[in-house]
Amino acid sequence: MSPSIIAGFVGAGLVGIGLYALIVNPEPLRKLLAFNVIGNGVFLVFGIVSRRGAIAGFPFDPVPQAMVITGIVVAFAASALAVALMLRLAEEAGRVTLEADKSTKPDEGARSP
Amino acid sequence: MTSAEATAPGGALLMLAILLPAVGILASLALGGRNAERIALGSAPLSLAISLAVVAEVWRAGRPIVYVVAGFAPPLGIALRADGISAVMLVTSALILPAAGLFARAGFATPPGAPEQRGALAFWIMLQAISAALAIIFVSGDLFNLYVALELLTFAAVPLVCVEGRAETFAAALRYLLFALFGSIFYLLGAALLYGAFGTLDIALLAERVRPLPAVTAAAALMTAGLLAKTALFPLHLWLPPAHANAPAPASAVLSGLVVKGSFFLVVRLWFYVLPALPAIGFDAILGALGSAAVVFGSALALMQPRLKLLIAYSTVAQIGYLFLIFPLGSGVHGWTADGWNGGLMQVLAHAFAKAAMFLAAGLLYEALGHDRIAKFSGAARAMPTTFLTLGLGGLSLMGLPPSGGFAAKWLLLRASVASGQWLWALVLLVGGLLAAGYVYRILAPALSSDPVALKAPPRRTGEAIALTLALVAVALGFAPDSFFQFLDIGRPVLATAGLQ
Amino acid sequence: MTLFEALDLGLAAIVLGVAAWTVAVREVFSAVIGYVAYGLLLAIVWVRLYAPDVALTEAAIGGGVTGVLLLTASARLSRLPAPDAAPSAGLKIAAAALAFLVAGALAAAVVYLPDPAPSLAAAADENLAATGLGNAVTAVLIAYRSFDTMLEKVVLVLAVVGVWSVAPDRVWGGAPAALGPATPDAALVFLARMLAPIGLVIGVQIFWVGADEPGGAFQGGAILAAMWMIVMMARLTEPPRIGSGWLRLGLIAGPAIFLLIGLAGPFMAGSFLAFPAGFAKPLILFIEAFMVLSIAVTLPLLVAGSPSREAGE
Amino acid sequence: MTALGPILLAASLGAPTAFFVACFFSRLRPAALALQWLAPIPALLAAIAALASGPFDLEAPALKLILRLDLPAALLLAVSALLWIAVGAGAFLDRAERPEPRAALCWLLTMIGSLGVFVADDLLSFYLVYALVSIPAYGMFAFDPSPATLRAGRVYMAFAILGEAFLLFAFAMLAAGEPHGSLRIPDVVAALPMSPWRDAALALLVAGFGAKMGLVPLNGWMPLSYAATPIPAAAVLSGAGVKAGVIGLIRFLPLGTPLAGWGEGLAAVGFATAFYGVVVGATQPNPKAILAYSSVSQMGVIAAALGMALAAGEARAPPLVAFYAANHVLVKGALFLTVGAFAARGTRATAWTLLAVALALSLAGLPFTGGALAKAASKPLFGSGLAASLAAASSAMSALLMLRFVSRLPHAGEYDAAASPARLVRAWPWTAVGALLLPCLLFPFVGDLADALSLSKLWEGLWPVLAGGALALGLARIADRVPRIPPGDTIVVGEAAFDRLLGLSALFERIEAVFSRWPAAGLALLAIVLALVYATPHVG
Repeated sequence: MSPSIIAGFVGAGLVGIGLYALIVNPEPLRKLLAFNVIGNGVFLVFGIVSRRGAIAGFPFDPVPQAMVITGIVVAFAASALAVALMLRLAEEAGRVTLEADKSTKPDEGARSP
Repeated sequence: MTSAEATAPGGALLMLAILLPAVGILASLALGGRNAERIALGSAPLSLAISLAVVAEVWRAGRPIVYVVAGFAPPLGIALRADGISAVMLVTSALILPAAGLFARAGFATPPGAPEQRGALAFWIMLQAISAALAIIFVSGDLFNLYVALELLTFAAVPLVCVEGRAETFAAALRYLLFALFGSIFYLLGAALLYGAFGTLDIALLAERVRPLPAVTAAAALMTAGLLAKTALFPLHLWLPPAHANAPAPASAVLSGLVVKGSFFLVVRLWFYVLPALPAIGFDAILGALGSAAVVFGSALALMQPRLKLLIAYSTVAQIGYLFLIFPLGSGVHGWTADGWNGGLMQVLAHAFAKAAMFLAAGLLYEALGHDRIAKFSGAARAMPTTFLTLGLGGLSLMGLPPSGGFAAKWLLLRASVASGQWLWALVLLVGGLLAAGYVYRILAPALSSDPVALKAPPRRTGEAIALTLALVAVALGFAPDSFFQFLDIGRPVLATAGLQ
Repeated sequence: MTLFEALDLGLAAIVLGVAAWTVAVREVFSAVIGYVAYGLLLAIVWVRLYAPDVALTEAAIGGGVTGVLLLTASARLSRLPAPDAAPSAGLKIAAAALAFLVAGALAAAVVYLPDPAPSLAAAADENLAATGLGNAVTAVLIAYRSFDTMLEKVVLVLAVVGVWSVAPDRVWGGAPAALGPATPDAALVFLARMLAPIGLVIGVQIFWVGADEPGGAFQGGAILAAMWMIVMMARLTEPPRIGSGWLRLGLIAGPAIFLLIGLAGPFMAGSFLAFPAGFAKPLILFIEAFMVLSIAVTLPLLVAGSPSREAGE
Repeated sequence: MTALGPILLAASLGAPTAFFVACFFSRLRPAALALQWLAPIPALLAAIAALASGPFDLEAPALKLILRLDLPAALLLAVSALLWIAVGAGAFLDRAERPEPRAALCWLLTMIGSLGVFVADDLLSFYLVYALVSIPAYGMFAFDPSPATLRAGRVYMAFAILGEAFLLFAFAMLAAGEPHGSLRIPDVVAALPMSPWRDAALALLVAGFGAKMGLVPLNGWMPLSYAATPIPAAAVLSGAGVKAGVIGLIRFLPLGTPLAGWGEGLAAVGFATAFYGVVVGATQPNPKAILAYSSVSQMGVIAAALGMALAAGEARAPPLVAFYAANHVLVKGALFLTVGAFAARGTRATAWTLLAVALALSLAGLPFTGGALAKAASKPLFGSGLAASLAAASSAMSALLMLRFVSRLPHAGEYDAAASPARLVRAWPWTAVGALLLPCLLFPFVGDLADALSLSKLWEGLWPVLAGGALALGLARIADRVPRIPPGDTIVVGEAAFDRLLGLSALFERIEAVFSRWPAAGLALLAIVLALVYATPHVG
């Protein structure tokens, strides 16, 4: 088995593990973690694609690798934004949950521009 | 189209449409304070001029105009392409965004001499970011570039939801962000597979190279599902009602009118432009069925909402459903395909303007009455006739009554479904219209009664004028001439498909 | 089975195992620790895939900066009550089944990718000379697909504004909370004093060699960012006020210079973001220098989060 | 005339539209409202021109508008325009009694639609003006917050929207069935008998226009709405507005081609409606409700006539039916004004009562009234068999119902919304006389006046009236034992069904409760991925 096939299974496995966690873990921070695990799996798929694109004198295709680097940065930015929202929600509401309750509806007393 | 494709005259306009708001974002942050608002509103006329120039160029050329970025043509580099639908969507966004911006001046203005304000800076920067992201989505020819644009759109949209800083807005924003990330990671995974199979992510090159492979199947499914999550197609709509109903009115107008159309636009790009070579009967049926479920379910829930903004938000869930009828009714090469295609796109435009107008009107009502409980609207129409006229005209389009863009869309879709013998979609269109009439009636009927009403504040004249103008555009779309639909057809890859069959 | 294959298989098993543990472990804090370890393991996988640039990025971001971000978050959130009941067993089984099927479809799609694999390696190599660079990944990032990179930098700026924008109104213009405890560990302080100057040098070096060797603006910037974060965690310095004009200039410098030079492109080289022949490499290094600066400023700010202290404090 | 006609045609829609637009400018608004009764004058002139010089049409491709005025349409347009002018002048000239601005705007929109349906000649224009005559009419009566009015408004709107939906579906089929892509009504109707969607389209057309005409079982909204509508609005809606359904059937039924089954079916529905309207109407105490049921009944007669024509492939039917309907425009409009006049005066002056009786019996075909001419015009369509007997019987029943109406007139003032502007009350005798005599001017366009006035024809017209009179005497004796059927009759069933439909809301709320939770939405997303993988073809 070549490293790229192995990495393919690792990528698919990480996506599977992450999807499972993203669905069943109720805590938003754990969901974020799961999102990052899926992201890593996806990046590995790019990595395999890059490795498969090797030609004589060039052990990898640089384009997918560049995409991964961009992807990692974007994923980090997403994580930072999500963490900021969670911390602020915790501060305001005393708990962090994704399940809607009746309070997630506009009503009198709310400010409007 | 080949890899030797070169920049067309006027192609630089596409780049400008993207760079103008991008420069605006950076300048707004660096200069801070009132400047963000000045830059956002000051650049709006330029943005509109650029998009109109794109329309003129595409019309003149009669085919898509291309711009090769950085001098490296695809597959190595990135090309921008604007066809009929890109140009029209650019103009739509260049009209609705400044309208929301002008409307928002009441809530997000920084007084002269005052220190920089959080909500204001965030709002004006995010508004420009949405402009940039949508411009890329409408013209980019590269699927990975589009991924970055999708994320840009999400990162701009999410802070708008919670810019008012209430606990429930943070919850809504977090829900929105996490589900949108769920969707975009699927999109990215699909892009990886497509690159692995064909060595490019350029839309035109992929269209030439695509052939049925396991990777293509998986990529198509993953990318579509991811985009559906971002478009909030039933049953993936959990994030939309809280986010759109909790955002401030001008933000809701942009989110409901434009932002969900961004990801829908990419589903259209994917299936009509990247993968037209795939026979997609079952796929069309699935999207049509989900869209139909969305129409019925969203409308029914809109009928039950006690508050106006939630009603309008669920109406968006329903109206998104209509958009997906473009897949069973607008694909393939048949006598009715053009009707289905035109109808679907007309629905995109009509809903964009009608829904933006309605959310702005809802904001005006909220300001004047201090609440948005429909049951307590009695008599309000006499105190705020313009606002209710706006709601009525927007509602006209949602119901699909003439004269309105909504009617034109419904008529075309209905004709396509009758001519193609796909009765189910016709039934959905009619039932959806009846349910929409029901929820529009619910808003207007009590308000029109002669009960006395006390306003907390007089309605803002400029705000009313902006909302009404948007509603009038939705109505005017009903008079779109045939040449408008010919323009939409520029660059539509139907001939390529015809050659294959 | 060769030794390498055995090692690869072992590495794969460990990565998957750590990922599964991260997902399954009860405490959030442990999960985050697991995630950091897993990020470092992934870096090794990337090395095995002949992707040293990605490995560097993954180690710096996946293991490093994201780790700090999640650790701080978990510490602050752990005091809260558990939000929702765990889902039912039926739901877990359904989720596991669907996730397994999706992963299976993905694996099949990857295994059955067409042979010979398409590649842009040759095209990237051919055009390398025109850019004056030796590292093809850097060439993709800064020349062939520079548009992506520029957008990505705008995304970072936007994320910073987004993170700031969730702050309460009254602290607008103020600084984020301190990154470390009031009395930081003496060892950490020592480490920060020792490491920071060395890291500074390494970061600049990685950026500089990135033109030809593995590395580049992002990796270099990320190392500088890590140094600043360590210094802040040791309370040798505090997070800056977000209202500061210098800070904002630093944030936008990279994308702004990139944009400005890009805008000059049509006049000098016939296209936005294109470089005139012969001047490509100096221009690229010029842009990258500012990008290093912006990345070094942006990443710590994203980790530090929203302002929480009023401007006067 | 050839040049003038199209200009008048354009002005017949343009003038009311201009008045409507003027209402949005505060400086023009008072004048526009006070003078809006002048708006239908171009339509009236256009109709006269068409009657005098034959049909003409107008195409405005920029507006996607095709207009055409032929004989049947001209007959209906002339009398409708007259009604709008007469009632509008009475209602709007006095500042004090003028409807409030919102209602006045709705009045103008309805007027545009009401006049427009007679001239629109392509599917989309027709649909637009049809929507205008149906939907804004809501605003002519339903702004009053009383529960009865609100209910009437709800029911009216439900029927209007349902009718629109039926028609939209039918129009889509008509358009799809036309091989050359034309949207002109004559083209699509000519292609209808060959269309694969013929039966579905015809069913939807009859249902859509039938809802407007109050054909059984879609009749319930009419009595409810008219009982709640102020007199001037009721006069124009029942007189002119309802004819949108009639012109719809005239235009859209493929009358030249015999369609077995369809003609007989429509005739059966028509006769059933004709008798049903009388029977239920006779139990009503409110004179306005009686008039509403009389409209139901009369529209039934029209449907029956069209049904017979359809069965026989009778292409001459449109002008004859249009004349019958035109008479109804004038008489029914005048009868509603009668209610207002009697409610205001409460008078027993014999001359007034006699005039009211003559007007009422015109609907039953009383000799020397327009009604007699209407019967004469429709007679050839019913032939001489069962249908002719049924038509005669329906005349007798109409006489019964109208006498019942006259007997309830003195109580008109006891019911809500029976007041009429003073000007309309003062002018009532003239409008009544006009309604009785005007049809004589129009009859020469569809038949021979001398023949219609022959002795045998007079007797044919008289005996049903006498028979109806006798029945009315009989009914008067048992009047207190007649069961009271609530106005709107079948609507109660419809409302109950609607309430049951609302039970579905619980189901939708349950669905929402499921999918608004994260795990369900997440699973749905994965399921969609797998479904799409399954549905998209792979390796060929």
